Amino acid sequence: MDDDVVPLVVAARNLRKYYPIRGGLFSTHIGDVRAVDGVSLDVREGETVGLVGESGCGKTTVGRLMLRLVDPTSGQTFYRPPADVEARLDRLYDQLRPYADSPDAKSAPAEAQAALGELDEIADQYSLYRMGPRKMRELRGKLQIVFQDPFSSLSPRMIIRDVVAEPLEIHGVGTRTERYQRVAELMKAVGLNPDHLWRFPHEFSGGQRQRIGIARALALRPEFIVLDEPTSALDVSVQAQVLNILKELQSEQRLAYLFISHHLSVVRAMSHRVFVMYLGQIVESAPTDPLFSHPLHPYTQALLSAIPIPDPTLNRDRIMLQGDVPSPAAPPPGCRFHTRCPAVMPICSKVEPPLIEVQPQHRVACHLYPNPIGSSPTLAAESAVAG
Amino acid sequence: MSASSRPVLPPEFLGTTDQSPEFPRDAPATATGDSNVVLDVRNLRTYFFTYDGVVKALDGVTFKLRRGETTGLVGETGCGKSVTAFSITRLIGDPPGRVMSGNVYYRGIDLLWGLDEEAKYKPIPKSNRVKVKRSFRKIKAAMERMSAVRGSGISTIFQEPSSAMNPIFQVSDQIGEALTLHQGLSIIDGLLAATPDAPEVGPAIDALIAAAIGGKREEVRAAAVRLGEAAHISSFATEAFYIVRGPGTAAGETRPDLVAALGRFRLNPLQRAFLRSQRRLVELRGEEHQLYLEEMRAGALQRGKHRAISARRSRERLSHFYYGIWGIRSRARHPMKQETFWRTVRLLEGVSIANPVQVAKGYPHELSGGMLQRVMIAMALSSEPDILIADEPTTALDVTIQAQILELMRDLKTRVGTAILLITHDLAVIAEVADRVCVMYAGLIVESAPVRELFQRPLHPYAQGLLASIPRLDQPDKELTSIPGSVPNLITPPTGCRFHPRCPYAMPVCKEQAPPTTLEGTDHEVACYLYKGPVVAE
Amino acid sequence: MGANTTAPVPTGHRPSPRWDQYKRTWYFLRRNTLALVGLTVIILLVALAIYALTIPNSTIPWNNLTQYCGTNGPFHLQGCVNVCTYPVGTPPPGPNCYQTPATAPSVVAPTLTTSPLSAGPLPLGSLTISSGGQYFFNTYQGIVRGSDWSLTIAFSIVIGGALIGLILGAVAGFWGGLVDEVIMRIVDIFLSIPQILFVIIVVSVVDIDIEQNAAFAGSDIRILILILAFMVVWWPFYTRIVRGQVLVVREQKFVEAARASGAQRGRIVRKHIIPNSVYPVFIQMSLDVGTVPLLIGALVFLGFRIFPSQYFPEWGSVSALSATDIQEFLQSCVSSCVIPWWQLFFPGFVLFMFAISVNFFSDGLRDALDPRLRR
Amino acid sequence: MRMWIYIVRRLLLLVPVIIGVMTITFILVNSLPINEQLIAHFGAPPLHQPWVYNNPIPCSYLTPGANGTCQNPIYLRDVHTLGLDQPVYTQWAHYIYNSLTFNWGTVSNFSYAGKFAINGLAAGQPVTEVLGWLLPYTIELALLSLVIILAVAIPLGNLSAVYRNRPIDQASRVMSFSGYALPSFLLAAVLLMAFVLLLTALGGALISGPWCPSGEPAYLEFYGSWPSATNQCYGAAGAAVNLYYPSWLQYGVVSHPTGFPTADAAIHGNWWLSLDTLIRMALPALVIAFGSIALLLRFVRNSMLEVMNLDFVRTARAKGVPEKTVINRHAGRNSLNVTITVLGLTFAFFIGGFPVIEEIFHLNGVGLILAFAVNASSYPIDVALVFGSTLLFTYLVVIANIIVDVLYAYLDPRVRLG
Repeated sequence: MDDDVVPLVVAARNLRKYYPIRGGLFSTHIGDVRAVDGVSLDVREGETVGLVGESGCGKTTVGRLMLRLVDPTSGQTFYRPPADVEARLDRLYDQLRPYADSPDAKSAPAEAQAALGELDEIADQYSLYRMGPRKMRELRGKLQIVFQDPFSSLSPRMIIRDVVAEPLEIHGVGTRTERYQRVAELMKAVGLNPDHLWRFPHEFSGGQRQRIGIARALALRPEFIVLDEPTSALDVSVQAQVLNILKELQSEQRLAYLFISHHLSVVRAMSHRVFVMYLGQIVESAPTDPLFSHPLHPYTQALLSAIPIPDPTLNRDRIMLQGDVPSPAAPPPGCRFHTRCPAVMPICSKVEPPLIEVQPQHRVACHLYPNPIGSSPTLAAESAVAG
Repeated sequence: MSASSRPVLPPEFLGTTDQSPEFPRDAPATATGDSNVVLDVRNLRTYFFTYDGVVKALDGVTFKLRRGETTGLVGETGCGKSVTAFSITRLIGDPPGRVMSGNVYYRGIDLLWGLDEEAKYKPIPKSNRVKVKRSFRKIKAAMERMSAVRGSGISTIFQEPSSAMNPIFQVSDQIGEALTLHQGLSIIDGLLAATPDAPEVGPAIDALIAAAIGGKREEVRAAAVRLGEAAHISSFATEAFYIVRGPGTAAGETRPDLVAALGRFRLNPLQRAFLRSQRRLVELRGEEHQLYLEEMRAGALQRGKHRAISARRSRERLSHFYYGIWGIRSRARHPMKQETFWRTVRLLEGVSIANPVQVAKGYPHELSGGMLQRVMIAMALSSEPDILIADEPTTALDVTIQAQILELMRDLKTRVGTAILLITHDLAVIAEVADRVCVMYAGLIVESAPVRELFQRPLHPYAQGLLASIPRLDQPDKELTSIPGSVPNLITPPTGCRFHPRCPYAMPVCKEQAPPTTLEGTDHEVACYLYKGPVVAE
Repeated sequence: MGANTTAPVPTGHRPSPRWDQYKRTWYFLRRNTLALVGLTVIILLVALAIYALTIPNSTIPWNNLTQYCGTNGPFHLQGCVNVCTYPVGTPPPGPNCYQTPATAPSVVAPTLTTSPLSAGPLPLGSLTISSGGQYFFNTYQGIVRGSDWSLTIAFSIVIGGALIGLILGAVAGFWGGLVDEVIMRIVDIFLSIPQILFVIIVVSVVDIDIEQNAAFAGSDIRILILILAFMVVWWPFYTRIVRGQVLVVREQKFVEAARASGAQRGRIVRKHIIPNSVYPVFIQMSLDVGTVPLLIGALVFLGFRIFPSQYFPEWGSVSALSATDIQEFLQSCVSSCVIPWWQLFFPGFVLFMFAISVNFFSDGLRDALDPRLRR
Repeated sequence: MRMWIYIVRRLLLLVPVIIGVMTITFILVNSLPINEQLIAHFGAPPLHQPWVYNNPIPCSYLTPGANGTCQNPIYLRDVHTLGLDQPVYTQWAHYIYNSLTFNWGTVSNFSYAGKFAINGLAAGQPVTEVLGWLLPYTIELALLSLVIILAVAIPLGNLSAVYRNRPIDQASRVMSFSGYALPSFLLAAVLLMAFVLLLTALGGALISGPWCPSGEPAYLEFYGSWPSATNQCYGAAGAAVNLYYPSWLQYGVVSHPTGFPTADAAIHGNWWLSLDTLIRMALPALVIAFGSIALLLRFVRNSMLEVMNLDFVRTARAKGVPEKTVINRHAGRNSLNVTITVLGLTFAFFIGGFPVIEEIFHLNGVGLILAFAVNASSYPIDVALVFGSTLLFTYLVVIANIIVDVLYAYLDPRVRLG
């Protein structure tokens, strides 16, 4: 497949981020909010990876982890590992899967030590979290982010020119005039009038602000941009403008996007591959079309059937999920979805299903699909959902 | 299981809201015209007077709500959807906002009667600001008049459920407040008429306990209802049901609890006296509301009657004074609180909440968004309103929760038959639940049509652009188009047709004057010069 | 269009966007009458202070402080002029001589004539200490000469306190964690001691120390110490305000964006945190400038004889002195009273005008800077 | 349950605060010359005047020191007893221990307070005891003015929020600003003057009461916390008639059994006297309240304005709740939390007003003796008293903050239930 030739930009492996809960009399550590719990995803050059899930499922945290805006509890994010290293990584993580719960080298059993050692040296070379401050600062230019809220993402006391020029200043790119020239280019690139440069953010509409945000992200010619719900605060009529700009830029500059959104139809329109998250874990990942045409995981199916479709003529029978998402502070045992799952089985509440590749490129973590590539899991899925 | 498996509203509430024959529920909005129309809004104008100038948020909005029909109001941010919703019952903050002119006909009454006397406007020279001189006394009076309609006839649910509930009161208190406001009479009468010691109560209890031991949920429910009928108070059915479903069911140790629960209907003299005086106050409020409605219909104040009522009320208050003393009040109120609590629980069941008792006892910050939105809906429907205004009810919720809420609303539409005004920016939601759509742009309704009609052949360029710009799950490789430019600022809106700066078909005439609303086909109104149908309104 | 096509640097520089913002603020301020009144009064008082600076010290001292020229007083006043009293009718022997009025209680009502004082008129009347005694001050001189010192002290205290508070608050809010804990605990400690009492203990300790070793002695050093004491009292308030602001700003997305493009902490604090959290500090400062003289007045009233120097009083102290002895007048008020209302009124009025106009101004400022009005 | 955890945690947070306050005072005290520290602790040494405390004396019976002269043995003994010859941290430990055990030194015999406060009975007494005599009066005064503050600030604030930018709002704004701007001593003096003149005009020259049958100057109606007993009444011939305080009113200051003047007078059936104490408190309480009202009013108004813009208020209106109920029940209860918090924050400012007020009205409270202690026109400052009363006031502030926190938790379920 062509994935082998297209090089990786960033690859996250077994990311975990726990936020401690303090409580009790002396505000001692009484538990963890498992925002992200063992997420692996990789983004290749020039492709858009969609990350969908309901609010509080940890998708935003994944994005911030992959830019090292927060440091993970465990796990690594590798920046541009070569193909051979990628292969080694896959092998190592397959070896280490049984010990996934003991991420640090000490507690792992002897047979895993070798693998862990090898992993460590790879990490020292490629992992974002092992990089020194200087190297990290240089990388910052390559890894950028566009935020959801266009109203708090621009400093109200800076004029647009300074906002967009700030990354350039930080990295000391060129002289002042060169910087402002670049700013003007960027403004053109995102389709804004250059004489907006002297205005303050509050003089712009949401869509314009979002484009300014994009311009700021582009300033340092990045390779990878995390788009954190870039359009969910915008109106549909403006949303399309922003999305199209993003697509254009990608085709021009071969950018890699991580497109985080809860809006599945936008994700479908934007991305090449999609990861579905539930309570801090990836439950299904596949190229866009297979995922949307026949989703495997019951949650994905429910999610898709829950999306309202702007067409009054068709009426579908939907899978109605009962109740709310459980709190990530106390995730249910076994499969985290079993409390709401329409196709729940006794095993679900005990064993946590692994994420296995049941079709080429199509991974799913569900007990309905115990068997890897070869057999026909979709039928099993249909029957299970129906019954 | 799906939301439709439970009764939506408890039977004993149907048609029990306190109201009088002069203004019957099935009265048409306007004396003349379609008797099916419950709300008739005619060129409503709402302006906001800010430092930067006069924001003409609504500039002549006209639409109708029909009985048992869901009308969707769709548009972009700042097009005035929510302002419309709030202007109908005058929930606009005043200052800075003001409903300037227009008529809202409801049960043959013009709700906005007397707007003109409320304020005088004086433009400030060489600035686009206007000096507003309000007569606060008149505005206060108008607000009081509105309280005759709010909640009881037209109730509203809001966008952000977690902030729309009062954080420091329990859910039961907040719904109970609405109940006492709109069903005070039936509650009090029910309490006074309860017969806890009737001979048939004993056997009913035995039957219930028998059913409770190993019985199915439905059987227990039926037995509880019978018990409630035996005691002549239906809310007791709910209480009894939850008592026997509680711990100790298997051994049937719940008899003492049931008997104790029955105890709350044995009113002591203090409580009876309290209830009676409470009843008198409620009656007075009812009369006052009737008077308000009467005024709004006749279009004339009746000061004499008001004086009479307020005099009686002050007398009542005087006699009611002792119940305000702390210890006494809590004691005297107890049965009433219990009653409202269990009615609340019943209502929460109605919106398919799995554990209504805990929810009723809980505080808003302990409940999830979806749960709170259900509570809000229950509260809004507690008074059996004719009209439910839902302002972006699902925007703050997740997709799966949104699906649940929409399901619930579809249900309510079929069962309760209230007219719903659904306000949203999401055309997909409209397509799911609405029967009619009104498309708003920059404070005006540019197109209104039955939902299928609109989605199949949108007429107004804006509606077309809007539909074209939605990414479709079912049409992945659809080219995403967008409407150029952005929403105009409403302080100095574009001349003529407000859409012309963004319109692909803009003609010279569009800049001169605003297009009239024309009728295309049977039921499809549009305001655009591209269409030459018969003119409905200027 | 592409990012690599070169666009010309747009011409037509606007003067400065910030200037527009100031104009906007001024526009909102202008709408507020009270704020304008406050502003004018402040300007007038500042003008008065500047005028006072031009008065040479060698002219009539504002008061006659012989009574404080003891050895066991709290503040040893340097260079006391020796009072000279002389019988009625005779010409004054020197410029510093007042005539002793014959009748007690010796109070002099506002008068523009030189009589009964040959040493210049008393337009605002006399300020009499110890109603029986013969020492009285020229209120007019006191107020005029008070102005510059009052303003200097007030502003230096507030600015100093605000600077400390700004820095510590920004550090506590942005770094968080242990630093935050420590700083805020210290702030709690300071805030739980009532302001004025804290100043009292500091000043009295300092006072005793000064008394012990003469190296400190000297009016200016005393004032310096007073100012320092007030600063020490004041910073916690600002720290708390700034920290609260910073905690809000820190969570804003634009800060994270700056971090995402590799800005270091120093830059973020400098460029983003501070500019977005100073306005409340300005408002608080403008409020506090008005309160400082009141507190100094309270100190003087409680018996600390704090005079910057023999020549320069300070508004707070003048009005406090005027209030100290009102009781004695009242005690003697059995049948016919001579109540020196003027000695309460004029200094008090100046003090009051200063404080209240500062308040009006800061209130107007708050409204003008309120984003809810801006949008 | 959570609420208890919350309260206990607050109480634990108290410990560092109190220790810190003591450390600050320790630093200040330590910077004093040793003499003053000794005097502060022992009032004054027997047989010695303070200024000769550490004079070297000729070595007739003593072993000479380094410079050939001998230190005064009492001085050395006292230095040793206080541990002033030990390293700083030991001194710190001593100091903290003493402060915590209310061993706050002794009132100096030479200070103004020692000579004149409480008819000169305070001299040589332990500071704690003296403060103990005076505390109840201050507490009663504080409670009275707190009542006034709450009774005025909350309704007025709500009103000015409801009628925003209308006359009542403007009036309350001006009032609050003048509260900021009027120094309490000036306000007190002016009010005192006005009332005395008024009373003199009404009641003629002399006002007679059951305590002082033949009348006394109007001023004395406002002077002191009790009617002045001795030689202030003018007999028929104008000669001073000496009346003395009853047995339960020691030194005319300390009343028994409770120490709260009004309560005690009532207990001993002296109704007019208990009323009189209240009347004497009214004016000072008003003056103290005025400043705090000014502070509180704006906060109440602003928080009320914010609350009234929140969604749930709109919900209540949409429910059809009458406007009055919306304001009092829905908005009022929510803004009350803010009010309480602000009250806690401004309590220190509130307490700080007491010395001035108690001095000007000559009320026998802690503030008065503090004012006496620093009244230093011709007397040494009484260090022990100053620090003691400051500590006491600080304790009051801290306790008040605790109470506020508990109230807050009680009012707001989000805090109570976490």
